[in-house]
Amino acid sequence: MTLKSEAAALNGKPVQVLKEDGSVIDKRLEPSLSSEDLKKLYYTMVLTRMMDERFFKMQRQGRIGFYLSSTGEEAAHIGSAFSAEKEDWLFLQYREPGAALIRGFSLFHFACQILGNSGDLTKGKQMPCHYAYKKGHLLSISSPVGTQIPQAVGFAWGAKIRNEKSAALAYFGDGATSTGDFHVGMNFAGVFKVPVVFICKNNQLAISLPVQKQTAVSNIALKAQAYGIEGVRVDGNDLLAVIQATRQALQKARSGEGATLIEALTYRMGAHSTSDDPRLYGDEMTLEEWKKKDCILRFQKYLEFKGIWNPDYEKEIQTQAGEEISKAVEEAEKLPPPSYDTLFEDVYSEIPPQLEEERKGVSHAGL
Amino acid sequence: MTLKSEAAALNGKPVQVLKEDGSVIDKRLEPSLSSEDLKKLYYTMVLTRMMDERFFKMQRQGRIGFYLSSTGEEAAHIGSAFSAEKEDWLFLQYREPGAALIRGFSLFHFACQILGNSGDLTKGKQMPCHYAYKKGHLLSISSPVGTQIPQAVGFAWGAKIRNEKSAALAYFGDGATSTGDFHVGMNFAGVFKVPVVFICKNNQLAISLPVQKQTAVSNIALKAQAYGIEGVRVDGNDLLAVIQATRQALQKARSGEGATLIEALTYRMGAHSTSDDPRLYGDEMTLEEWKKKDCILRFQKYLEFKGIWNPDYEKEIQTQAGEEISKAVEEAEKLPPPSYDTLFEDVYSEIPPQLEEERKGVSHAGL
Amino acid sequence: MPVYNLLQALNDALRTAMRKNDRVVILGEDVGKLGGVFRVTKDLQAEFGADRVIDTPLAEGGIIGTAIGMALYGLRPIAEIQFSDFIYPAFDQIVNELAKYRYRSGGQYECPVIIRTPSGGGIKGGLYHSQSPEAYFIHTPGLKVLMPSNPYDAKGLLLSALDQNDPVIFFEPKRIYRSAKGEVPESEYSVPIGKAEVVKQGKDVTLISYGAMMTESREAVEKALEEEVQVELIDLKSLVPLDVETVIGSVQKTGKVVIVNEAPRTCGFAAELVALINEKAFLYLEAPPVRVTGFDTPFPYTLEHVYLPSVDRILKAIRQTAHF
Amino acid sequence: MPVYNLLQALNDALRTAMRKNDRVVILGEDVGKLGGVFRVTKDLQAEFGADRVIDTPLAEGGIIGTAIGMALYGLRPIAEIQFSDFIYPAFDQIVNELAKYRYRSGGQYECPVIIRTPSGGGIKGGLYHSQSPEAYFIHTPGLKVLMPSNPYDAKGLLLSALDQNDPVIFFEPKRIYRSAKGEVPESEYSVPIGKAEVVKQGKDVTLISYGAMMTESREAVEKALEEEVQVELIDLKSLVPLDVETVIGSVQKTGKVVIVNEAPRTCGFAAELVALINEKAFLYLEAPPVRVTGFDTPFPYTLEHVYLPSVDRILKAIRQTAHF
Ligand SMILES: Cc1ncc(C[n+]2csc(CCOP(=O)(O)OP(=O)(O)O)c2C)c(N)n1
Ligand SMILES: Cc1ncc(C[n+]2csc(CCOP(=O)(O)OP(=O)(O)O)c2C)c(N)n1
Ligand SMILES: [Mg+2]
Ligand SMILES: [Mg+2]
Repeated sequence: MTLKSEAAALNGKPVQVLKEDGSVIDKRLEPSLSSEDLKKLYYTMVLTRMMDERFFKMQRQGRIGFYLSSTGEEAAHIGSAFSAEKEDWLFLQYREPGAALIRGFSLFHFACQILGNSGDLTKGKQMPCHYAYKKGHLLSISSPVGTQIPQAVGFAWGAKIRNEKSAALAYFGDGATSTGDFHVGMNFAGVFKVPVVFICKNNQLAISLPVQKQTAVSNIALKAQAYGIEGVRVDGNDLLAVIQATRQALQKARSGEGATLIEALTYRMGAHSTSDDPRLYGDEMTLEEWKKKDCILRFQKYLEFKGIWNPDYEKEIQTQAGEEISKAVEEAEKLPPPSYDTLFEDVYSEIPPQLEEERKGVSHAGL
Repeated sequence: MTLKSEAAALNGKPVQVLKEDGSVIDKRLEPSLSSEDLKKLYYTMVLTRMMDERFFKMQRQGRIGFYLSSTGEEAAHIGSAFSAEKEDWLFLQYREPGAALIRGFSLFHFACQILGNSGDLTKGKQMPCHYAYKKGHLLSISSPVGTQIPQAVGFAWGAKIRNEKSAALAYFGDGATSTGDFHVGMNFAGVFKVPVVFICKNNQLAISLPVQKQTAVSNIALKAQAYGIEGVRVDGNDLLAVIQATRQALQKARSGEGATLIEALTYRMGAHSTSDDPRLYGDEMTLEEWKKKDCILRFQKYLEFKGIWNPDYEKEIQTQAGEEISKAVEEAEKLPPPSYDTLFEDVYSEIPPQLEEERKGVSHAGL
Repeated sequence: MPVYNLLQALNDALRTAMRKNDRVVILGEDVGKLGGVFRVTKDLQAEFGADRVIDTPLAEGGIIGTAIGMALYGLRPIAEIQFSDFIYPAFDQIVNELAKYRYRSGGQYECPVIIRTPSGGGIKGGLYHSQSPEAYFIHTPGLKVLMPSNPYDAKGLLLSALDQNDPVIFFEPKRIYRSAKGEVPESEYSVPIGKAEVVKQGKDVTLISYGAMMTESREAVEKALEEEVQVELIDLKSLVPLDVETVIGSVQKTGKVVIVNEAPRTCGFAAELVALINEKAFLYLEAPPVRVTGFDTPFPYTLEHVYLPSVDRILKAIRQTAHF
Repeated sequence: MPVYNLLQALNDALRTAMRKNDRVVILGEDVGKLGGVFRVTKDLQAEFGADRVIDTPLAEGGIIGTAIGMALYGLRPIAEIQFSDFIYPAFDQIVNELAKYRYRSGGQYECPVIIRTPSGGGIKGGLYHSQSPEAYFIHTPGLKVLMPSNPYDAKGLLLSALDQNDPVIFFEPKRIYRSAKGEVPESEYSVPIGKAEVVKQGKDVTLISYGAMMTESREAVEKALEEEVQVELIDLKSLVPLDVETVIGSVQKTGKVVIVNEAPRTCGFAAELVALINEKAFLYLEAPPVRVTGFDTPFPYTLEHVYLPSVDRILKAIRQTAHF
């Protein structure tokens, strides 16, 4: 049974696998997951939320400069990233820390990136939350919204041209759908039948702008029709629905049938970032409503039905996650900033003569 | 009766008012037009085609540098431009010479623009076919494809903000629908319910690229759905269908109900421009097929039914048009190129000191 | 006179302009209800309504493209680009359309769009919240390019921009949004476009800068004075059109020049100033003009203090020039 | 050795590269069946298939955005932008993404996209088929910027570009696509990136140029010789990285410089060269370096011959400098 047929029947209502009480609506849509998988998923969700909280707090303490948390949106990015195969590649926007964890990006490297220190794989070059981790097939995150969309298309297209198996997953928000890059990416994907999966995490806000003012058609999945691409709207707070949709989309991609746009409908539970103050524009009512639909809670109930979750288990993993985070932060905070030389590295494959002069100027000045 | 309901019933087939033999399919869709209107329309179509031929030939003779003709697509742009009111403004792409004529742009000014001489209202600054005529509410044409789309939206939005009556008509081709500007223009129009009418002249080619490779959804009207905008697909070779659709869209725009995307399905009968050679990529079969659907021929038959057209009438207007063109060209060819000073005018409202120095350098050099 | 910081001065300028002329509209991302991520448009939507202070979708090309249309219609749109690092999706609309509209229509149309955008580094913004892209626009004929360094000029220049009929890129030095403070008249006034200011007279070296770098420049000039080097400090304010007279006049006096700006060095605005000075005051030059700029690398995060011209780097350049 | 024009040399370079490396793909508007509006990619789709010579939809941002993805995947994409005037819709992808990809990933990724694009005036193309936007890219760290002036260099530089791992903007001087002719080896060879060429030795004045303007420059140098001014003519070829040594070496010899390029003067590449020469050869300068460039206006149609640096204007500059 495909989500597609299900989605069509729902006429704009997002597809769910789990009810809000954690029970399964239709067994045929329930993804097969081992209990190990289920535990890994749950742990990653909890870890992500706790990590987000910790880093957010560290920013408030002045220990880091900036942070962006994904609280409430864990299912959307963790479920989809979990569904990808090793040979797939992820093009993240910036609000998918759990997807990075799923792909093996360590908490230590995470902390180093956020501190921008000498342990940072990106050498302190980018703002917090803009990591890159090639080993885990995570592309480099950049701030300009939407740019990763055609890039993901090109990447997947490369695999198609080379007749290889990789697919690309392109993550973005509802705000990103307004960019020219969204349009050109979707259009190229449609024309060239590229093995890409678009994952729009519709959290209904772009900084202060509600999605209803972002576009007159806030059912994002519908937009796929303009490109000859299949669009599926799922409940983004329903981990199993996200997994099922991503698996089907990836299977389709791999069998040469082209792209899918998955809209994961969710809600941004907190501020846009540590620089933001949602009291200036926020909508308390909607927030309260969505709090009840929390994705971790729903999955937890499912696990309880399955006999995996219980309060002790919760305590145990919370302790474990807390320790993991503390240890990573502690280790990372020991490291010094990157050396001045890093300023001039990685602009080109080699430092050209004029840049080398600039580099020398800095080291001589002992600035 | 609205074209919208009609279009929905046709399921992708373009709406027609006239059969290919010139008879009316459904009286309820026939636009009311005085016999004066009908004559003006027919004359403009014939004049446009003859002018296109003349200028094309002049390019081949080396008398002008470049030309772009609209042969076969006259109904799409002339019908829609004719339907606009005085207070409306036209944002053309470049392949709508007849629309310019309808708005009072004289053949003389046309010829001067194409010659780039001192009679050119744009002072020889732009390539042929890139005119601007404020008196006729024709905005300035530029080469970059698609840029006029958000501009038209902003213009119409201005009228809405000021509570004034003007609407904007944005013309573009099938190729333009791939641009980021198309997307952002449509999206803004949808969100802000702007009184704009989008007229996509789908001539099924963008230089050498067939529309099927331009987009996986070559039914352009469908794309409107992604923006909460009404889309209507009409037979672009059916003058009356184009007029009817434009009138309805403009009425809707003026009544505050927002934008419409009209797709006028037609075919590019000739080369992209005088620089192009369609033998390298063209499709003879399709061309032959579309020749039979010629928009002037169809309208001519309609006029014959109406008792307006007969062979003598044809001869008369052809003579008249031929003379008009000859006279305009002759007058225009008498004029010298623009003065060197024009090079430095109109960069800013006043010539700033540094540019004034550059200007003086040129006049002193007597270059 | 109230003492305002740069944000308040800009907010005041916008309010003043909107009250005076109901054709002025503001559009951009988060400029309405939120009042802008830096709060430059604070409270304006409440006063002027959502029709005149417009929250747009996330599309810079759409913001500038529609602003062009509005200006053609006869409005006076002020478009905000949230960070100048995000101006590039609108680059085609700015460079091919906005800048050339008057020219290509033979003067039939004019297109007075003002684009306000915070620029420059020093807020720990990394690659994408720190760029200084002014050279791209300075190199584009048809645009005027302004950058104030203090609240008084910010208000006065913005009001001047609204009083003329050409497109303007108005860069706001975001690092000093809050720190730059000064007296700002409550009433309307203007600071002329195309005029630089000799902030401090001096006879030994001319130091030319603009925007946030005026802060470091001023400090370096003070320190140089302690070393008995009298530096003449010029705040350009208006990059296009440029006040060539003031620049050249000063160089003719001192014979020595240091130019300070944040952008990458190669093909930046400092290069243009050196070329101009060569053309107009070659025989007065007693030492090679020195550029103190950002490096030819993307803007870094952790080491931004090394990337940005510091008081020390400027001072070193002054010394080097003075003692050439 | 066959004699090719620039188009043929480029076509030959592309064919050579595609035969050698099956990871090389070409994408752009009309590059496939038509073989490009200037026919640079003629017959390549027939030889290599529609998977490797790809006609794209009309979206420059899509062309460069997907090319970046392809390069990240491990292909060697060569993207064509039909005219450099239409490169701006891709400006964000080029400046914010392509140029910074390696840097921002701390060297984990590299992004060797080559962007070929015809540039410059002289074909009666008016505002939108004549621009010379190289300065925008020269000012953008992370990009290499090349512009050949003859068939030999065109093939050799393009092959060199494919042999390294950085993004390249490869400007093709379209005015001389057909007129520039010369012997071109049939085999593979390379012209080094970062090396300028002293095309003609001279002791009185250094003339620096690149691209199509080498034609006028060469002619002016000949005429100057008739007036007994010996001009040393340098063809830069590689604008980034720049061969500073060759430029400075020549200026140290002659003490006098003329720089010729087509783009608008203000903040163009000529300004950068003047600044560099000041920094590195100030004491050798015997006259102010002269810039012969396009004007600070959009590119015109009818009067393009007045806008473009002519042999006369260059010669005047040479005389002025020589007799300073
Ligand atoms: C091109 C561009 N314009 C503006 C911004 C500033 N900005 C950062 S995030 C953001 C909102 C993005 O919203 P969305 O895509 O829905 O993602 P979310 O933050 O909700 O996860 C904006 C406007 C940017 N980063 N890039
Ligand atoms: C941004 C941009 N890219 C490329 C071009 C080159 N070009 C000129 S016309 C054209 C095709 C346009 O096709 P379409 O919009 O269908 O209009 P048509 O020519 O068929 O009327 C192209 C690619 C351009 N003018 N602008
Ligand atoms: Mg969002
Ligand atoms: Mg077309």
